[in-house]
Amino acid sequence: MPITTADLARFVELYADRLHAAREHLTALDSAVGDADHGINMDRGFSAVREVLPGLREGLPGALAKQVGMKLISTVGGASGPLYGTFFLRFGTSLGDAAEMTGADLATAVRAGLDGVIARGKADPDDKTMVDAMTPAAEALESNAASDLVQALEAAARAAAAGRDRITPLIARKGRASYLGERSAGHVDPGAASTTILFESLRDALGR
Amino acid sequence: MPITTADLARFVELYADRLHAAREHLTALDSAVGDADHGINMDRGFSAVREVLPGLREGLPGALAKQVGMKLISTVGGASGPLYGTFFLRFGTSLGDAAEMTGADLATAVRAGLDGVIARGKADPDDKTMVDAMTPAAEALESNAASDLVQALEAAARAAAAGRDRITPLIARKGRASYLGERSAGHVDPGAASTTILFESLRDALGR
Amino acid sequence: MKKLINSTDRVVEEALAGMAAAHPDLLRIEDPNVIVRKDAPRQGKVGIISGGGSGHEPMHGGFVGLGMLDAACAGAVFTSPVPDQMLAATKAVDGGAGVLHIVKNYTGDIMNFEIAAEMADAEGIKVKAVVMADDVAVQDSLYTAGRRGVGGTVLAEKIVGAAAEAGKDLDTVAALCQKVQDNVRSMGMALTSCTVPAAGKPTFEIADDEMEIGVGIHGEPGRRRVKIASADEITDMLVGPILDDGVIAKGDTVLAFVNGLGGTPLIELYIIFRRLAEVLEERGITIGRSLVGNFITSLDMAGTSITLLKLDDELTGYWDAPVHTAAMRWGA
Amino acid sequence: MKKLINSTDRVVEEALAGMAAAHPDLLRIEDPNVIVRKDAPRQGKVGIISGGGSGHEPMHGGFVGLGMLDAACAGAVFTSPVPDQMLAATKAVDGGAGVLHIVKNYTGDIMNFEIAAEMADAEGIKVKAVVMADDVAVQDSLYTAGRRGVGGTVLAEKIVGAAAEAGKDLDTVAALCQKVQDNVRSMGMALTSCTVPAAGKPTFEIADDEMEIGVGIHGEPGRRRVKIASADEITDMLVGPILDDGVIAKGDTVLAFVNGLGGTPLIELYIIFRRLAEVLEERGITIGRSLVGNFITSLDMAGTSITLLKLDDELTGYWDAPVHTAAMRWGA
Ligand SMILES: Nc1ncnc2c1ncn2[C@@H]1O[C@H](COP(=O)(O)OP(=O)(O)O)[C@@H](O)[C@H]1O
Ligand SMILES: Nc1ncnc2c1ncn2[C@@H]1O[C@H](COP(=O)(O)OP(=O)(O)O)[C@@H](O)[C@H]1O
Ligand SMILES: [Mg+2]
Ligand SMILES: [Mg+2]
Ligand SMILES: [Mg+2]
Ligand SMILES: [Mg+2]
Repeated sequence: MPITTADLARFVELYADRLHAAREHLTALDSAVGDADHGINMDRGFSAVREVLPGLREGLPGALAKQVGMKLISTVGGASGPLYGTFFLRFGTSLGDAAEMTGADLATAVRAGLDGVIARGKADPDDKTMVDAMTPAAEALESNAASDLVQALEAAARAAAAGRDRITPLIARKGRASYLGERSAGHVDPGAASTTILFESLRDALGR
Repeated sequence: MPITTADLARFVELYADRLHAAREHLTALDSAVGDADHGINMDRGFSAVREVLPGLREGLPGALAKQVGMKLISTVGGASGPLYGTFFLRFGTSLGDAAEMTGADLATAVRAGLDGVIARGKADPDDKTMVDAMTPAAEALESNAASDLVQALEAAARAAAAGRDRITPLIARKGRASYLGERSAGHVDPGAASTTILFESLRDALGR
Repeated sequence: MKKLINSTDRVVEEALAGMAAAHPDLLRIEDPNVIVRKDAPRQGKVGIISGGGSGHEPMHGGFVGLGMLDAACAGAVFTSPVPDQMLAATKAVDGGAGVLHIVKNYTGDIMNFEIAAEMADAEGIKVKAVVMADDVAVQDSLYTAGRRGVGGTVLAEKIVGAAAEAGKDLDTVAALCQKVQDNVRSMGMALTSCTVPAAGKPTFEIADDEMEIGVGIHGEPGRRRVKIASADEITDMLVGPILDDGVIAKGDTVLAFVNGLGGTPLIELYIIFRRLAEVLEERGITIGRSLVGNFITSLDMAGTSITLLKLDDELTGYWDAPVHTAAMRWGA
Repeated sequence: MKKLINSTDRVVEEALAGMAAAHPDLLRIEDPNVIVRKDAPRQGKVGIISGGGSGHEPMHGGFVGLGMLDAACAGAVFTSPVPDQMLAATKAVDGGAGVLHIVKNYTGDIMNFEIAAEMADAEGIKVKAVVMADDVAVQDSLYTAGRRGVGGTVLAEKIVGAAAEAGKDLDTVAALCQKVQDNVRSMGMALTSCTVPAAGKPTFEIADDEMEIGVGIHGEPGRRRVKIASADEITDMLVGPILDDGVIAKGDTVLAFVNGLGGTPLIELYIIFRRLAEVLEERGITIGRSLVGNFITSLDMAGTSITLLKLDDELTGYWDAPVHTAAMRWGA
């Protein structure tokens, strides 16, 4: 079953809900290694996204994703604004003018989004950022693209969470957490946590 | 037995010791109704007095009291500095050039000191200040002047304490506590407390 | 107690040494703890001095310099300076035209300045004193020590300093200081207590959901303890009594001064100013000049005070005149 | 959380409205949360803009005015502004001579300013960016996001603003900004945490007898958590790494800047300055200029930072040039 604009809108809405619910949790994670605003930032951005969402339901999925990205860039700020903004922007661009998308299109779009995040933030693998949750999720989607969408989305969500947990013992080398040096080891990366929620929302919104 | 310069010095020293010991207590009383410094102020002043005391033991009692008063004026500051300073200054002036003093001289000197405090601070009875502890003490010394010094000093110390306690329920009308209005009722006046310690020290130093 | 200090005994001395090191172009420190304008005494100029307990920085030492104070006396924390200090300051700045003492209305300050004035008089120096008492939180009645001198003092020192710099004589500057006092009203509030270094613990206990309205700058308890409110409500609680006092009315132009008590950041003071401007507009009062920042503080207390001064051309002119001190500077 | 605010959502907007009400002679507020110099754009003058998360007041909005910034972008508290703001600021101040972006080195600030510069470029405005990264608490290595921009930014904005005011072109002011960066080093410490309004509780827990050395201005944890020490020891812990960094050496003349983080009163900053002057004297370094006060804060955090800028005649001249902003003013 192809993925429609409505599906994408449902995903964005669910992600917005979950970010709102996780606001304190993400902020607490950022208190430990950063400046205590990641949950606030994401919630602010996705609250703004939620307001423009109704007007986007009628259009193309690519246009919706691009608008989400632009809204994030112009409302979030901080590190996560340009990064998630770029993710959605490139994700949308990758979809072009298609009216619907397949699981393979989704995998391609996520990869394009990830490439955008890397180009913007210049994080290497194991720098302990959202990239370390996004990369395994993108790979899981790609390697499951041929099979069932539900299964692919489940694999992506699990891979993101595994990525988040895998880097927890590492020392951060990008973003604010890097200022902590060795003291960053053992703390969950806030961006990896919000990326995990992204792929979990994608699974739960589309993977019925 | 007449009161000598040595006796007076012993009193001042004992008062200084007891103020030092009561530093926190007096400051806590001042926290409740003022600016949390009465114990600090008195201790600062009498620490300075203690340093000049050795040089005063050889002189006349009046000179000793006057030097104590001047030292207090130039080291205490706040309300209590000029008030206690004036007390000791006038006390000393009242003794003139006498080499020794009787119980009656002591009563006269305390009265002179009290008059100085009232002239300087313009407190009326029941304004809830040190004057309300000093006045009954002065009266007790006067009315017992003819009798035994030990008894007179005991009466003065008791009268000061009774004065301090009598005004505790009152609303302050002078000094910082007056800003509190009705909220000052029920709090011990810090200056009345330090005046009580003064007369207790006088009793314990001279009333053997 | 968490403070950047070395020893509770040396707080004032070391802060003054720091001032001397930071502002050698403006001031010098003389014994006992007197901050003197670098070029004092200036012949023929009325000397302006003030002073009070320490813990209110930048007041008063930060106001020593061109167009403001000639000297400031720094007492122990929250304790009026001693007469020796005011006498030393008076002598240090007397240029033959007499010296004005700007005294905040606290029992201790009044008495110590009085004794100093008697001493200066004995030495043949002409001294006048004006008492600042602008805090409307205190009822101006026979049953109190009278209103406290607070934020209005900062404005008085600036304005009077400009007049003295312009060569006005002692009677004129004293009258001008009284004019400021007659036209200025203030009120403050605290979210937290301050901690006097030597005391080592907060002056008062206050719950997480409470605030003290009408607090004094020494942590003296205020008019009432109430549940914490929004910035707008707090502003209203402060402006209300100031305007009710009757000095400032519809049609007037004011200098609006929002002051921080030491532990409150500037971002919050501007939130207060926003509402203040709104209220004044509603009441038909024009903001002619404004001042926002930490000028008369209470150690590390979190809180704010509002001061309004009714302006006329004379006061505005002196306010705008050049000033060059550590804490207030313009036109120079 | 005890703060003078109305709602955690409106902190920045209301503070800006307060600034506009307090300083109508200096600045105006434009959407989205951009503080613009009253008379911008000025034809032929290079525009100087900066910006960053709010919560560091007076930085940057308090530095908008003659001889300093032409505009400042106020992000959410501790969050880099969004590119729309930098673009709006850039357009508002462009007088045809190009615009300099002074960017503090934080991942978010860098990326958002980069996007804005791309957008401005697309609109045909010449933009250059200089990144301030003066915090020696962070090791300058490949394994971090690089040194943070802190107190040196304040000095850069003043100096670069003076050069732009004097008519220097974009390349010249950008090079001057880089020169400040190359010659300035800072380090800070905290006694307490700050509380982000929207978070509602302190960013970090810290015991009554502990302090954080090398803290960031967003409450980022520092180099190490140690037992609380005396003001002199703390000063030494900050100056040591600054001087060890090798930029400032015996024989140099510096601008010595002791900054408060928002919750620390001025009296304590002067105690720090006293020791700083002593250490510099011991090391054969001369204090040519000084600055003491709250200029780059971290909400209500108690603590201090020290910044030293190596001066030469050019930097000193621009430092001394007239400036008229809400928070820094002289000669005008
Ligand atoms: N250079 C980077 N590349 C990719 N992700 C990054 C980079 N820097 C930071 N991040 C991510 O951003 C998250 C922090 O976001 P947020 O707290 O919203 O921004 P800020 O650090 O500006 O306050 C980090 O947990 C990390 O996952
Ligand atoms: N006008 C006055 N006359 C007499 N005693 C006074 C007067 N005002 C204050 N006092 C006394 O001074 C005491 C406070 O002294 P202290 O705390 O040292 O000074 P300050 O109030 O300046 O901080 C009060 O408790 C009161 O007894
Ligand atoms: Mg963050
Ligand atoms: Mg007291
Ligand atoms: Mg006192
Ligand atoms: Mg942030």
